[in-house]
Amino acid sequence: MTTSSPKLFSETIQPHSLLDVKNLNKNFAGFQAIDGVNFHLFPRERHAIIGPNGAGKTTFFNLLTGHLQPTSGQVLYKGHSLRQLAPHNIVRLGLARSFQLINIYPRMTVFQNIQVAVIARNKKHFSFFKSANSLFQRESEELLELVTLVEEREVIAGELAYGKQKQLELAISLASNPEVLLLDEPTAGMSTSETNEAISLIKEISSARSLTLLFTEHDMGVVFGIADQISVLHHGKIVATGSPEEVRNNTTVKNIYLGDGATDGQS
Amino acid sequence: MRHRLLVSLVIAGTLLAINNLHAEEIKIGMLYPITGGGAIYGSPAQIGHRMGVEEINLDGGLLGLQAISVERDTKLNPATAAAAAKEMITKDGVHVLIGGLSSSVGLAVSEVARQEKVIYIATIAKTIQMTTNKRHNYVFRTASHTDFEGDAMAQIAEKLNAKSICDIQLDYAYGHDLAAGIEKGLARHLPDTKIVLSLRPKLRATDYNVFITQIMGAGCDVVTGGLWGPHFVDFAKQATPFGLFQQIKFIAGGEIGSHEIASTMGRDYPDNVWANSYELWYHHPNEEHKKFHSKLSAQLGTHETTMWPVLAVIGVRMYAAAVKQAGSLDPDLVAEALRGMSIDTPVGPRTIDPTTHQTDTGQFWGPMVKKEGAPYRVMDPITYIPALLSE
Amino acid sequence: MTDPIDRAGIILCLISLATLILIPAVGSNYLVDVTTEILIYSLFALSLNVIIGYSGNVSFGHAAYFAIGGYTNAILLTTYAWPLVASLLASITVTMFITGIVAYFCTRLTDIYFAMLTLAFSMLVWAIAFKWRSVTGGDDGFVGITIPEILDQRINFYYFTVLVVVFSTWILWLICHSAFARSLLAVRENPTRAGFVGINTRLMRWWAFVVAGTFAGLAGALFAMLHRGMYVESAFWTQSATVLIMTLLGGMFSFFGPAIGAATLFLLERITNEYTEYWPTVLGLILIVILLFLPDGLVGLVTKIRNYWTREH
Amino acid sequence: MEPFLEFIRENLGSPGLAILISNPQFAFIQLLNSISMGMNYFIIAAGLSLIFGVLKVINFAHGAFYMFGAYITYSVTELMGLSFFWAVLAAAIGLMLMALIIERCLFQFIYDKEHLMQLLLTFALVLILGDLAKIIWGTDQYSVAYPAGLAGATNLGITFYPSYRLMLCVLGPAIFIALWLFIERTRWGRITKAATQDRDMLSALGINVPVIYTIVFLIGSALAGMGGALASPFNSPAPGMDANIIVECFVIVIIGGLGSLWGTFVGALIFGLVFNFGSVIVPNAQDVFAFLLLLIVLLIRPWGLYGRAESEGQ
Repeated sequence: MTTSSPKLFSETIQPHSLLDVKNLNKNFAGFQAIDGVNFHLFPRERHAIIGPNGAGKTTFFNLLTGHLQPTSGQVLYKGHSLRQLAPHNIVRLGLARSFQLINIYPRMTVFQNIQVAVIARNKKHFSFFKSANSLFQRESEELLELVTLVEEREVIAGELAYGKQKQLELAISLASNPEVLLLDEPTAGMSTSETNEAISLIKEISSARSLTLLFTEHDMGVVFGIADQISVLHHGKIVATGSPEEVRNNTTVKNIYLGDGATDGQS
Repeated sequence: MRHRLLVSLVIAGTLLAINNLHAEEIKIGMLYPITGGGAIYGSPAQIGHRMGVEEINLDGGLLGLQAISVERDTKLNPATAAAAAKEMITKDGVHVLIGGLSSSVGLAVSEVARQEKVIYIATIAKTIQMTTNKRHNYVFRTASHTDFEGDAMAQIAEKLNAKSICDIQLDYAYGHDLAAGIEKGLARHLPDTKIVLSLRPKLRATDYNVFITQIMGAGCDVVTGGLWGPHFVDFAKQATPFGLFQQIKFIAGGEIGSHEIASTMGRDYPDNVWANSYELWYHHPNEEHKKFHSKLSAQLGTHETTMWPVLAVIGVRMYAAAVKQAGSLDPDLVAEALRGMSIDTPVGPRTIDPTTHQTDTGQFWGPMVKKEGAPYRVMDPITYIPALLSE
Repeated sequence: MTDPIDRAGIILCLISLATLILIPAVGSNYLVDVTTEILIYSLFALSLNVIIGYSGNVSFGHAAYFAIGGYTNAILLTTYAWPLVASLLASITVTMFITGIVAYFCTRLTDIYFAMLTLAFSMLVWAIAFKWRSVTGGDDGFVGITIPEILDQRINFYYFTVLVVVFSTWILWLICHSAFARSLLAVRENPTRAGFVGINTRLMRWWAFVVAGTFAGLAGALFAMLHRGMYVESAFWTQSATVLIMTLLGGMFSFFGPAIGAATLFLLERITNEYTEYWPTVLGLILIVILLFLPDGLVGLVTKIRNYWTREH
Repeated sequence: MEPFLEFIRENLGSPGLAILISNPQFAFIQLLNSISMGMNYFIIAAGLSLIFGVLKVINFAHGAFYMFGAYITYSVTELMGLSFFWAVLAAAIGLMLMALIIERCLFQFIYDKEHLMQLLLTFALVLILGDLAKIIWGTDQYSVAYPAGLAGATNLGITFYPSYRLMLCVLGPAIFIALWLFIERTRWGRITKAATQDRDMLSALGINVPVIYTIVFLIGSALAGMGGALASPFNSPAPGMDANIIVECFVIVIIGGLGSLWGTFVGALIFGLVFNFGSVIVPNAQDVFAFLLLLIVLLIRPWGLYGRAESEGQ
């Protein structure tokens, strides 16, 4: 499945990497949230970013997708800088994301939620006279099938159960047909059974669609269930990168989660 | 959804159409602002309008028919007034439109009158356009107009021996027209006197300090102004501490001599103001005025009465007299009768010019002075300046 | 926001259309005048709803575009004696162009700041109409618009208005049920998410603004012709507030809601004015009732009642 | 193009600018005019700004409150014969009572609604209060006398200037400092300030947020009433005076930055300066100043001079 396996603490840019982060910094009014991060994402990886609460995972994520602008440093996708690029242009390049908090269109139906994303990918959102109702029906329904929401097709999205809303959001992200999918805490707030379903769903989809996956997660079960690469973020720095096995045995990581770092995580 | 509304509309419309078939009354349409800022004038005018209609009925009606008043609020908005005028014509079937306060409302109603071929008598709007380039067969005016007013102001400036004049006018139609009227008047009466400063505060301005200080620095000995109603009150209250009225004489158009301004301001009314009014409750130019005043004062419940009702009454009377003479309600015949129509009013005789459709409405002018026993200033001596553009 | 094109809907539309065509047969000039004016206000309110209902931004200055359309038409027809079709097309184009410029700045902002900037722009339009006396007639108004002789007839003008408004409504209906509108709704519901599925949210809002302004301009052009005059008050912010209330009263979450609101408010005002001078209070109370109890307007109320009814029986 | 050029020519060019440059005394008087006008507006707009800051409601009815303040002053001084000082107090207290009723009966139900809803609810209030004033005071205009001792002018050495307006130049900053001290130095003030930033946090801390809303609304309304009372000697109470002032107050609050007291103070001063010096230089463009100012500020700084952006990244 996975292709190359980079070395620990790699500083060199691999020619075939999809996403390269170079010396990234983000400062919030004196607080250094991201501190000189270098990071590379390779095609068809399933890469997890872990770290205690407040380590900067969500900030890092928002910087990758242009939702926040970095204080300094670069985010390159296939060699293109993402700096100052609006979200819709980033998506056009093949990078899609989900959000930690549910981010759907609550007053539209499940079908419409997905359809909008399909419309946008096909650049039909400036078609003023093309009736929306029958547009991209088959494609949207395929996505519904993929995330098992066929029965909820006409339900108002805001009325769905929590887990199903997360599934819906995944479908919305997939609808842009991305090469790289970024998921921010994909199972946050889910029950155990929902989480298990989500893990198998994500795995299934990413292999079926040959997706490159980057996700943050605090649930280690999920991380080790999905990821084939793991990076550990601590105090805004990446302290370790490697296969699940390597990370599990890394002493720094052990210290962070078991030693001093544990108290840090509470703050 | 939509069709239900329309169906009910159709039913309502049918009923109204049937209603209008037998006209047993003469419907006198009234258009004054009775809400918002214009209500200061519109509400008293409404009382006068009703008095006028009542007079007709006490007189035994017109052509054997009783008169009723159909009233609408213009909200000082020309589009609202035009729609209301149209509605009164097509729904209520009014035979005449009377009223109109601002220039734009007057012109808008006049336009409806032209389209619908219904008589419109403008009782308050002074814009010169109505009886010049926008005149048509059915529009008549009993109000004064800005050329008359400006000419009267120039005559007073002549009497005061003005050397240089500052002109302050509100920055809208009436102000611009009056400024032009004053200029024309000065050319006739004081060809050597120049307007050294022209100021244009905005309509409904609240702060005049910037203009007051400019007037005081300009070195003029007379100010001409068309700041009506609250504008003058605010201007005067703000100018008094600067001592403006001690240095400079103020010729105030816009009916600043009327009772309501004088009584509102009471002891704050400034010195050296020469002002005008259509009517003064304490000045009886004829016997009829005494009767009119006692009737109005009974109506209002106060001995002192405002000027606006008489304007409305004159409009209604003018129409009644024309109908009587024409012996018909046909607007063309009534319009024919109105051309050159002459009536007596509580403020003297009034005649409509057959070609311009403008009534020879002059105004009372005079200095506003303190008088023994009066709680506020009165005009004394009172001079009636007739509506004549002397050559 | 869905208006399924079911059979009942089609029948309703046909009945409305038939009623509109038959109205002059009643023989009441008043009815014809009122319906003409209601149609114009309906188009005005429908246009506003493209911004409010579909893009989720509240414009407090929509009257400006109404006035621009009205004045352009008035000036071209009267001062320059253009033929009607050319003048109408030019009015639409001019409004579209100016709206496009204003929208460029306004769409940078959202929420209350957006509302205030639209208000500021509209008052600037008002001020220009007010001050530019030689062209617009200033606050005397642009009175005495010449319109083609054939439209001088009340009935003919009525049918002309029906034609223009029904056609415009049809176009608006298409736009509001298009892929564009669906994406626009996504922007209203969740601009962040919409951005991350590849929608340029600001450009979408810009288009919504331009569409809304353009049709408001057309409504204004008709208004000027109906009254044979155009007045600065039509650009004042209170006019924007009135059309906003119309939209809200009918219901901003349905396509035809604003038109129903326009008709209702217009008739209510006419009727109330005959009985009392306290129309402002009546309007205020209506507003309070909508805001506190009928957030989806009259259309929402009808839906609620229908749901209640079907549940009971 | 020709008519447009003519339009520009008609409206530009006046002797005012020359006088302004050549006559420092004249310029100084215009400065005083600007400050006293700005301070009058500040007292009214401060209430509007305070209410927005905490309640996030743009109160259209603020102008109506101002009008009621002026009318009450008339009733208290001219009809009841009490002194001007008591009238100002009565206006402030009267408006507090009115605000209490409005807040309890209406406002409290719409705090969680969208801004549009709140804006329109206050617009409904404008309509109703306008009619209410008409029922109580009729459609006449009234004149309120200057308070004893402030009717004349004061010698400032360089020039004489109306004493009442000078008093406003002092009172405005005094009210600003009082409000500032209240917000920065008292417990209630700090809670109020916190409420402008995070309401949920406050209720989580066990603070009774609705009570704060009520209090802020009362203080804001009292300021409007006081503003109306203080303006009444030179702005005669009359129907429609609410509409004359409210849009200008909006402009001031927005250019200063919504919810920022300092911004409102600066905004009021800028407005006074632009209005007065603008009127000297372009004597017939008074209608345009307020909106032009608003437009320019919003185009350069979309959230006003001292306002904060709604959120990053939007």
